[in-house]
Amino acid sequence: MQVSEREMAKSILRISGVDTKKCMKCGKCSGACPAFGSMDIHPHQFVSMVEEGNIGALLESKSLWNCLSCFACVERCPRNVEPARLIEAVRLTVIRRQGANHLKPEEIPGLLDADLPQQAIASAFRKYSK
Amino acid sequence: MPIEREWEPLIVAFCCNWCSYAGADLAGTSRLNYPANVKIIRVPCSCRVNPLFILRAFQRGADGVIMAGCHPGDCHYTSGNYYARRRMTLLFSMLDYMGIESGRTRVEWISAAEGGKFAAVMNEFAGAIHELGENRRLGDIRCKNYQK
Amino acid sequence: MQKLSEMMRARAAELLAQGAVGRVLGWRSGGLGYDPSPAFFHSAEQLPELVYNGFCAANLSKYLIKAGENDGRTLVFLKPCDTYGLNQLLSEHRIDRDKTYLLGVGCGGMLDMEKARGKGIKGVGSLEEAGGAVVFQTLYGEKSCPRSDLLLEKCIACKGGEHMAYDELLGAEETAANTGFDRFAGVNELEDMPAGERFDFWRGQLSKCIRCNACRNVCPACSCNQCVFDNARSGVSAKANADSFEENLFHIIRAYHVAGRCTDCGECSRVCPQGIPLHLLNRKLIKDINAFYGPYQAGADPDSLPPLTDYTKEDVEPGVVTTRGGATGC
Amino acid sequence: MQRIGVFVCWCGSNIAATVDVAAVVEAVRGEPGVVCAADYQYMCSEGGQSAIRKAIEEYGLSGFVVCSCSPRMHEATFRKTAAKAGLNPYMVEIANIREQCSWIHKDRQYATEKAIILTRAAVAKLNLNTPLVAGESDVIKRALVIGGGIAGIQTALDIADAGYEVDIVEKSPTIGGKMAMLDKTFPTLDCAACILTPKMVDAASHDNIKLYTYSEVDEVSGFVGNFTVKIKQKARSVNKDLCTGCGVCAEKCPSKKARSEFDQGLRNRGAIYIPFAQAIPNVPVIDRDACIHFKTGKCGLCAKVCGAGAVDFGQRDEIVTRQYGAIVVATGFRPIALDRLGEYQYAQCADVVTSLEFERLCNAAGPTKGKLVRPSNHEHPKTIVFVQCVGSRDTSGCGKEYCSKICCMYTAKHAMLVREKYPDTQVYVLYIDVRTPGKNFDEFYRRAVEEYGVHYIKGMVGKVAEKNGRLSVQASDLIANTQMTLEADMVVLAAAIEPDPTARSIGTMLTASMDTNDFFTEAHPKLRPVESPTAGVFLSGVCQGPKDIPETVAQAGAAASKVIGLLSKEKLVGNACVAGSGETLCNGCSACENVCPYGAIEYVIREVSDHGKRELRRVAQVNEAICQGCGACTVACPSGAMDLKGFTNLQILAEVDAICR
Repeated sequence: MQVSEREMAKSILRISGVDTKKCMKCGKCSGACPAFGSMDIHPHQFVSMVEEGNIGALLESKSLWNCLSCFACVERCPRNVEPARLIEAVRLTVIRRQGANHLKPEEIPGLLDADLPQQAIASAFRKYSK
Repeated sequence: MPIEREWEPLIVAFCCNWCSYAGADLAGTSRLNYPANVKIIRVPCSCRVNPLFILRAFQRGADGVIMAGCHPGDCHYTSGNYYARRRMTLLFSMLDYMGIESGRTRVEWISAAEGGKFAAVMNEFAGAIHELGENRRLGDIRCKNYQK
Repeated sequence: MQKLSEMMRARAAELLAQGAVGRVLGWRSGGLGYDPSPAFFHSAEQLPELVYNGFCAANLSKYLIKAGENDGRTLVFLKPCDTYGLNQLLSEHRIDRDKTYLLGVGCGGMLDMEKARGKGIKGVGSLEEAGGAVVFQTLYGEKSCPRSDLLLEKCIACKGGEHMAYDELLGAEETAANTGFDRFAGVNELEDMPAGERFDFWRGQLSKCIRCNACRNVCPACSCNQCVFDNARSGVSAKANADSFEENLFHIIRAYHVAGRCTDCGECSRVCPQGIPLHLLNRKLIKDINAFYGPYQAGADPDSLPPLTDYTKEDVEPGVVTTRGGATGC
Repeated sequence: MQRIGVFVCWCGSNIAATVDVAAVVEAVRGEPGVVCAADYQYMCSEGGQSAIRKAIEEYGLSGFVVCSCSPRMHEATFRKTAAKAGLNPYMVEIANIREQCSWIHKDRQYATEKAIILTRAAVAKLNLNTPLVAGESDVIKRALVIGGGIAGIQTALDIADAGYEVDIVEKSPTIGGKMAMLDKTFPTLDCAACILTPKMVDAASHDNIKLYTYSEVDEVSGFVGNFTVKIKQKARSVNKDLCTGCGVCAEKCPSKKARSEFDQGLRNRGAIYIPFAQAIPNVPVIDRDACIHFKTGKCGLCAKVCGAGAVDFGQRDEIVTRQYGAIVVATGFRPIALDRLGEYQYAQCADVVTSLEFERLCNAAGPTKGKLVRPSNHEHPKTIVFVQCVGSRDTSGCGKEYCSKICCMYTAKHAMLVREKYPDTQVYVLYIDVRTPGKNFDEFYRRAVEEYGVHYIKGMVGKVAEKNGRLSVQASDLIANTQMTLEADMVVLAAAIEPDPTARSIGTMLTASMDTNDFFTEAHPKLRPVESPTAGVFLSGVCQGPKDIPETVAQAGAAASKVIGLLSKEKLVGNACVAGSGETLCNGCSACENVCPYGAIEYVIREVSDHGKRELRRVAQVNEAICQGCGACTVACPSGAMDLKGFTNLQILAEVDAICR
């Protein structure tokens, strides 16, 4: 079933709990983002694109996978907009369409190495599991 | 000279002097019609409206009571309507709990510029009370002639 | 209980002897065991009549208003729930804290003689509380009943064993724990009824009212020098109900007058000779206040502002009554 | 029993066309108390009024009802009519049968019936009216200004020039406030000291102005026209009358470890010090926490070198009690603390400074003598990054929700000044929006961009980090949609401003309301912007909300004119419809006091005679000079002791009864 971009935007807002209208377009999220350079669509753009219902491009964006979920944008946002939650919600939308989990808890011990920060594991779970 | 006509509800409106009473005046100045059975009592502020006044109106045969005041934040006395809001919320909830139709009581915030809103609210409220019919649950038998 | 009574008498005698207090406010035995009543004791000689048992439900805090007219301090015994009423009176400046000596006493829950009568226990001459049971000596022989079967409504809805104010505690270990009872269950039940049934329920209950004013007189929040119902200039004065409206009016006004100040002590229902569940009116207001303005327990903190003398700019609108499904014309 | 006259106005055809006025007259004749009723074409005309006056005389009326237009229109007119005929003006009631009857109803029968009911209600109310007299009170012809910054100084000067005495209470050792710290002022770039210091001198030398510096307001009582204020004069440890202001003591003081408040901590000062060269009064003060003598009992060098013998270690705080007719709050502001905005590294890097610190660094009288250098190594900065909205417009809890209003303009000023003085220095301004509503403001900002080559970049800073002795500023550029890193020598933060922390306690003392940000609330946001809702308390400057110097001065003048208007009155006439408490009914519960928005109710212990029994009771007492007559207390009162004159419980109930009859 084809879902319109408007409806998708609504569901993304609902999943994330983000109120994009609070954004005052200061760009602090993108100013703080450590993965900015590897993104095609940047945190502040996520906010305005969801607000405008421009979801198609977001679903294709590689930023979904390059976001580190470090929450620097959430931490720095002066208006409590929480862009990372929005990115997460878009990512979930994509993952739910794809179906299966791509990372299972059983696989974790094998992947562990001493230099891997805990946050990266948590982040990977977020990205590759439903 | 009693007038022979169909039952009409009696509605008492408490209006604060600074906003809603002035809004009612503006409705008049703008010749905006609302039913004649709405009778206005002027009070300095919505916070002057004692729940007793509302109960008394029902006792004496009113079918609906509405209180109108300045919009929250615009009170001439800075905070009067905030107190009124709490008082009325609890009173209305209480009346509702006693089985009195909640539609018989209402609070509206109407500014001095909202003559149109005043007339619209009164029309709508009078219509709603008409639907509800006569107030039988909270009237004093001595005060009202229940014949219908 | 027996032991606690002795401790109370001893401590009262001590404080009277020291001159620390001028009088003692407690409960005097009535002779039947289940009828102690509030009383002042002025000397050690009178103290043997001081009792404390499962039938001392009466909250003594309101009597402190009268006691305050005398010189010196008054020793008062307060159960945990009584201290809420005391705090409320303190916050309304009805009592001078410096003229009171608060002796907090433990409480294992107070008992309802009506419930015992309901179990066929009649002709009681004396009684004794032993362990978890009450043993009645009746004209028809000895009868026993578990304490828990006789608890007053207000004790089933116990606020807990903590005293909100005291100078000294006695036997606080006697205190029963909160039962986890949902005190709003009765209110919820009524709210779920259709408006017409609700109206009939209240009409039925309130028409029993004989305007004896017991509910008003016992209420710690009803402490006006002159009650509006006794004041010809108030516009609502009336001695007896002339019709069904006045039955409603009296109780609506009374509940509303104590809104935000009622500690839910349940005394009104306890003393009503007609058995009208008046606490259901007060609890409705308490439930609304909690839901609309945040949890509030009158009397928990004497410095808190009662909800009706406070506001926030974001308060709910009165229309909430209708929008959450209020009564309709049916 | 009242003797009431009812006068029904036709208002030409405005009323008479829809309402049968003759029928109204007939219908109310038999109402209780009514002794005469008549109709007339225009009741408000001279003819109508004289008919009323004649009837008052002829029938010995004790009051009358006019059925006419809205009371908001002509109530005052008819009250004057009553007064002229020797009646109390409050023995008049109006039945509004035009705006609320004839103009809205078309059916003559309905309209007439309604007019009769409205008239009956007015008669029923009037039957319970009593003559009311508005209270009068004296006005003490002196004003108090709290705060000695530009707002306070300007207000005081304006009031003093009008011939009234003014006291200024300033908590720091000198007047001048924040403006004295500034270098230049936008948009004209005048030197702040050049325009402020003459005003400071004027204030000090004005015959009508008395300065209480290094002093605080300790207690306020009373009400409009008659406030009593206790002022605490903190011990300076220097005798003001003996000191010549030579400054030798400050020079010789061996303790040089205290942070200079005036220079924003960019320089240290002695324990005995004069805040700055043009300070007024030019008298030093000893900072007892820093002074060796006060800490160890030794030293005392300042006393030894003082030729005038002015140093007085034994001085104590003194309380002065003064009376005032009006009080002006001019408590000003300060920049917010930046500890919750860690990304800017303000606490860690010396070269990250606030704008106010930057003012001192540019100021010729500042710690660097006006030479702009990096605080870390005193080298000339090659690149400066200005960051706007630091903590402003922040709903996350790290800053303030509001716009601080002045930052856009002073940042443009700083940027421009740097470029003018040091053309080799690159200047970047990172902004969210540039807000320049003000005369010549936008032109000023554009000049910074177009003539001075300041780089304005729309985007915010993600983080600042120290790298190899320089600062790396990572920020977004929203127009280019890139993230960039600027290497800078200095970062200047436009920190949000907040009300001075003393404002809250002053607001409480004055019972003047404040918003959630601790800015004072005005009596009406549009029509009474310089008055507090508390009568006799006025607002000047940033204590009411962020504003720049021209606006502050304008508001200071407005507040002064309001004060002058008040002080010029011989007597204050209060509101006649005030609350009053029946002392035998009063329980002393404080409910009314809790809801009074004006602090007009206080509780007193008084002997009360209740049914022949005399006893001391705690009872409510309404100050009629403060009460505005809203009636909030009347409903809060559980016993019905509190009532409102002119709108009593019984009067309103009588109206209800008449309408529902």
